[in-house]
Amino acid sequence: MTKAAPEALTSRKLSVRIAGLTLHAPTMLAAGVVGITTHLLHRALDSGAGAVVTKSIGLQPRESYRNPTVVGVECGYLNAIGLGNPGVEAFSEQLKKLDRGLPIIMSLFGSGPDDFSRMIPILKNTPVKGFELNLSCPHVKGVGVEVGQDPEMVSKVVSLVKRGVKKPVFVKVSPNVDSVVEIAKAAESAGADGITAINTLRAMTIDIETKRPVLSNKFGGLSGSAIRPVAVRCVYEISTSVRIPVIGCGGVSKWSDAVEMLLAGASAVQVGTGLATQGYSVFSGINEGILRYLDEHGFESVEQIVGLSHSF
Amino acid sequence: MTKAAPEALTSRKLSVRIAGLTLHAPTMLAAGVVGITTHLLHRALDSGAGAVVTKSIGLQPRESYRNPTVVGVECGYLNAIGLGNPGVEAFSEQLKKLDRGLPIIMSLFGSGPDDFSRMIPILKNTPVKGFELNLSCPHVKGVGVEVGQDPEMVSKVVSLVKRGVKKPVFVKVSPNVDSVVEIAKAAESAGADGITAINTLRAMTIDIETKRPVLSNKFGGLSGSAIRPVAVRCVYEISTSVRIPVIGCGGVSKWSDAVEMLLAGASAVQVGTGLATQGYSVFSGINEGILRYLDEHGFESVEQIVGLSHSF
Amino acid sequence: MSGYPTHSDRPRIVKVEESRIETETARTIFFRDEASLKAKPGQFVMVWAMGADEMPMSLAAMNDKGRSAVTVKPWGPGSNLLCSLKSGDVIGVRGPYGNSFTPKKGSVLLVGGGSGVAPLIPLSQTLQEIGAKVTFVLAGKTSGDLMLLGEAKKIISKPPHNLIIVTDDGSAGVKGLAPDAVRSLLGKEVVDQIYSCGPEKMMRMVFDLAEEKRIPVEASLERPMECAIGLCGICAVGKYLLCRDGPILDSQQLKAVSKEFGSNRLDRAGRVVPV
Amino acid sequence: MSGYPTHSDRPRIVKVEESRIETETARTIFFRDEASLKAKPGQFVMVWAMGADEMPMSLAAMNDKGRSAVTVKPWGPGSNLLCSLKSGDVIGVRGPYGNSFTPKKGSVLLVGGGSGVAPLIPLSQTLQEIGAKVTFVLAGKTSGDLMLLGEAKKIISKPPHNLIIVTDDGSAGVKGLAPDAVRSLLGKEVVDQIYSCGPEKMMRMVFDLAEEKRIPVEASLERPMECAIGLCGICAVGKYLLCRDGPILDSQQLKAVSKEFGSNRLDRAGRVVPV
Ligand SMILES: Cc1cc2nc3c(=O)[nH]c(=O)nc-3n(C[C@H](O)[C@H](O)[C@H](O)COP(=O)(O)OP(=O)(O)OC[C@H]3O[C@@H](n4cnc5c(N)ncnc54)[C@H](O)[C@@H]3O)c2cc1C
Ligand SMILES: Cc1cc2nc3c(=O)[nH]c(=O)nc-3n(C[C@H](O)[C@H](O)[C@H](O)COP(=O)(O)OP(=O)(O)OC[C@H]3O[C@@H](n4cnc5c(N)ncnc54)[C@H](O)[C@@H]3O)c2cc1C
Ligand SMILES: Cc1cc2nc3c(=O)[nH]c(=O)nc-3n(C[C@H](O)[C@H](O)[C@H](O)COP(=O)(O)O)c2cc1C
Ligand SMILES: Cc1cc2nc3c(=O)[nH]c(=O)nc-3n(C[C@H](O)[C@H](O)[C@H](O)COP(=O)(O)O)c2cc1C
Ligand code: FES
Ligand code: FES
Repeated sequence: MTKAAPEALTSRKLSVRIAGLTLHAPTMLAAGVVGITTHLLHRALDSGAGAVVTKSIGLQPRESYRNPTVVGVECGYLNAIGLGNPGVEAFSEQLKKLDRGLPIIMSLFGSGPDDFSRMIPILKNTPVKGFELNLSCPHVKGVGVEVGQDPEMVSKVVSLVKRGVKKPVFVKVSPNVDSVVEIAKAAESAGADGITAINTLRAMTIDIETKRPVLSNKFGGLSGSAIRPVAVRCVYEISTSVRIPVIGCGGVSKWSDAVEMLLAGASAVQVGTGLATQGYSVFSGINEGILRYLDEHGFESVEQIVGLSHSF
Repeated sequence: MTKAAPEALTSRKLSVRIAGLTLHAPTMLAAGVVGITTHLLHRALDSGAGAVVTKSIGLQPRESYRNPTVVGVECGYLNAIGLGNPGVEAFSEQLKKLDRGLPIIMSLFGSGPDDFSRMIPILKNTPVKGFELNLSCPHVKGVGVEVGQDPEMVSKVVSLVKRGVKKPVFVKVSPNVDSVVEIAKAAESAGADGITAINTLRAMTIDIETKRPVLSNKFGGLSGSAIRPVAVRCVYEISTSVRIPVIGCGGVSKWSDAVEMLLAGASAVQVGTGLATQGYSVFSGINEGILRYLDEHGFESVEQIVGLSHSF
Repeated sequence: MSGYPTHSDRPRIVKVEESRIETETARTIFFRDEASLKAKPGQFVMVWAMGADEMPMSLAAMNDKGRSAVTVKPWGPGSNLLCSLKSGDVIGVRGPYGNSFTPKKGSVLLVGGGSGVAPLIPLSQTLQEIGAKVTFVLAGKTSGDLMLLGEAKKIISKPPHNLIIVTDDGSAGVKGLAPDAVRSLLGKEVVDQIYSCGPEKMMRMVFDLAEEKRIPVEASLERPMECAIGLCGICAVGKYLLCRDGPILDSQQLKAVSKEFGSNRLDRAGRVVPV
Repeated sequence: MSGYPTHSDRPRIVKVEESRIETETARTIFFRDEASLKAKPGQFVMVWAMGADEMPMSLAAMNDKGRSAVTVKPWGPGSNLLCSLKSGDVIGVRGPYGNSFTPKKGSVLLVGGGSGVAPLIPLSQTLQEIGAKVTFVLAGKTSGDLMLLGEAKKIISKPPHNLIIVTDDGSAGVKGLAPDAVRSLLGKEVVDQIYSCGPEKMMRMVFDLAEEKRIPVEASLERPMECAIGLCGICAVGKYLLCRDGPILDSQQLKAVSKEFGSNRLDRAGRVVPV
């Protein structure tokens, strides 16, 4: 925090503990959304995010797909950025320039246990608070959801990373599977410290004038308001099936969306597309709204409302 | 057709052949949406639908869940009606009162091969043009998607029904699976005459004032604009992987949505939620729009635009 | 409760401000809801009795000093729960849905029975405002079953307007059934329009009488409802969806559904059952 | 093409109405697009060259008799394709995006190089309309590389306005680099505001000169872009997202990103590379 924070940012009521980490607020920046430079990560923290997740980083540098990589649809966005990233080595170097205390979580992807094993030596010295494994990208062949649909593969990757790094490991799951609960349970058994639900839904849009798929990659991931009911369902199902904390992600852009996620069982929420529609003020807006809700409903802390819908 | 039809309804350009059936227009009523009485099915046909699918019918009569069974969300609706239906016997009797020539497709659900075997004797005498197997309902335990996620089960049910009835059989698939293509291929191999894609996405919403899941069943299916990009993707993936026709369903409420589906590879489209937002005029509106599009783009028939996006 | 945007087809949570005793078991429930303020006589809302059910209820008041109301007769879990609520309890409300009565000048007859009196209350007010001569037949089994009598008396307070109370057992007003009262009225007076809401068999009888005299009728029917927005089909009456094309059908529509009207409906399994 | 609703962040398909030759390879492409008509000087659109790429392009004209335009210099597949298009071909356009120049009265200096001249054309028009005294330095490598010269001459047609042409090789106007011209101008004249767009190293030199004299600068920067709506982060310049906070940065912001400005940027892998 570099600036004087408004009330919501400093209220103890908003503070949450997840997997051993203390966040001053339950609102996080989602993976892949602006988190590609230290400046941009820092700006999200300055804007009220309780933690930030980086862009997903792989073993090797990788260019994004040709544009169009993002396109608006009726109720959200499709993206097929293609996991462009500078590679784990370069990115870790960048992170070292930042203050060690910042609540930064590094997102990682890989095509299987091998990729992850080779990243581990570098990750050991990377000054982040934890890792999020992106086993759920719906538009890049051989990584992401193709890894994350297979409970055994999930289990292997998670145990491997857990053994290698001494920090909390979150597993980001996809709704593009037979059973998100089965995947979450596999991650839990393998030692994951938390589950992030959900990544985008595999989707597509076609321009009817030219008859072309709009995204250069044809397929992309659907994010935004459209997917919130799917995300809320996943959070509910997972949080009633595992003991580790769940971070809710998908279509959160207003405080009421965030409260819905918390009630569904999320210990914190991530914001992706909301950044496009609301700008950086999305974090403080949500934080302030949650605080108001807690006060109006007589709760002392945001942790008291996590999973309250389970009792019905 | 009981009334004089406007131009769009009678234009030969709109006519499509699917699995041996000729529809005067590529716009159909989706399963479960108002299609629970012969009067309502007839009204959809009178309003311009090229064919209508009934509510999903099971072996035994079954009451709907307690309300709320339907709730609006930001970009669509959730429903958990619960497959309420009068049972195959009573419903078949009702259908017998209708003109035999009408393009009615009967939707069926069941908990496995057994249920379907027991329905077949009754179905033999039911005056419909074909069947659609609902192997994709996301909110009723033991039927629907729990059957439709397992390629072997899909294969069994499809071969069984195909052997029993001498009419076209469509398989309705769910996006709540690892690979919709795998399921579609299993259906095709087992003899299905077409694939309907997609059913709703398993989803949930919580009222933040009372902290309650809104639907009495907690979980329901997300339909409407929110899911169109997922449906378009499934239609594209399936239609580039199987040889049987695909019927596109999910978030179609405007003519441009329908054209997008056709370009993605659908031979016809189904409209569900669009009926709530546009009323019965949704069918003629879409038909007229498609016709305008064909004229403006110099096509002689709707069949010419099916799958045109595949060439990019 | 802090405002946040909701879908128009999503329940809005409102406090019960008052639960007024109508009969031993029936209650009129008052609440504040922006959208209901703008409803028209005859429209209904879906009322969520949490944990039990969500049911269509005609608005008995749209804007009674900023409050709206529904009058509920207990039948099953949902309506029972509603009737047990106290001030401060919450319900969910979505809508208003459906069409509304067409107010006509001239000599009009309102026939309400049981909780069917509810939508006729705001209608009678509108009718008076536009200068109609209003005769209101308000029926119940016994004097203890008459609903919204106080409201009716307030509105139909002096000639030429006329409030006729009818009970099966004669414990209040005229003894007999509502259709009997209507028959005798139509023998004596010129009526330009009939509005009716109540038990469907009653409405059917009123409709048949009106047909003999060629008096146009608007009748508000009841059916099970699930979606209230034209999706589920369970509210079908012939080719009409009662939630969208209704709940009010006019004489021409009633004739078109003559086989169903007063005879049968769908149950929640889509089976045809007697009304 | 028949109108149907599209998301504001979805490409709208428009016909190329004219492709005007600017240099041997560069073209100005005219098209009709409702939303671009309302853009402000300095804003950009995302132009979809189908099958190749989608790229940010400053609007060189917002409303030239109902047409908008971008001036494109070919570099890679996307811009090459755009420059090869003929009338009747189609492109996709979304936006306009980003902030715009702040027009100031007084004595203003515009410094444009290469395709960076584009956004300065509509700006110079606005500046004249509000009564500024406009000096426009229009630079290119050789006389053949000068873009939008015709437009500039039309607007900057008489004193007190002044069009100064600069080429590296002196094949037209003053010989030298744009910053040289700016240095000599600032030595002679009072300038209240500088606007600049073009090669980043050029803009950096202009900025440094302006800083010495404490003249405020607005510079329009270029970065790779993917989303143009603040999602992907690839357009980062320091803590700014050029697609939303830019493309125009003012002196204070330029100082804040002094390390990056004129030095380095991210490539499409998010690696730091020289500009
Ligand atoms: C447009 C519309 C407006 C309505 N307005 C009102 C209103 O203002 N006030 C009101 O109290 N109700 C009204 N209803 C009826 C209401 O929606 C419910 O049907 C009723 O309250 C019973 O609901 P429940 O869930 O408690 O009972 P259920 O569980 O649905 O029913 C319990 C038992 O009671 C029987 N039953 C239910 N309703 C009736 C009835 N009307 N006549 C005879 N038997 C019945 C059922 O068949 C069942 O056997 C309206 C219905 C519609 C469609
Ligand atoms: C806000 C904004 C406005 C823009 N406005 C315009 C405009 O009006 N007209 C215009 O032509 N371009 C403009 N650009 C640049 C444009 O978006 C593209 O970057 C450029 O057209 C190259 O795209 P490409 O895909 O064809 O080439 P790429 O494949 O991206 O590049 C091919 C090669 O050329 C190099 N290259 C690309 N651009 C430059 C450059 N400017 N200077 C030096 N080397 C370069 C690349 O590094 C690469 O090596 C603008 C950019 C931004 C961010
Ligand atoms: C432009 C963009 C890029 C993304 N990149 C990543 C990524 O690199 N890794 C990842 O795990 N998720 C990525 N996501 C998914 C988001 O983190 C998030 O799971 C998803 O967008 C749903 O949340 P939202 O609706 O708030 O955007 C990306 C999403 C968007 C829109
Ligand atoms: C109220 C409602 C009931 C439905 N019932 C069924 C059903 O019985 N069988 C079935 O296969 N699909 C059923 N569906 C799914 C629809 O047929 C369709 O696949 C889905 O709604 C997506 O299309 P849409 O976005 O056009 O509504 C139902 C959908 C709704 C909204
Ligand atoms: S209540 Fe569902 S269609 Fe009327
Ligand atoms: S271009 Fe994506 S954030 Fe600016």
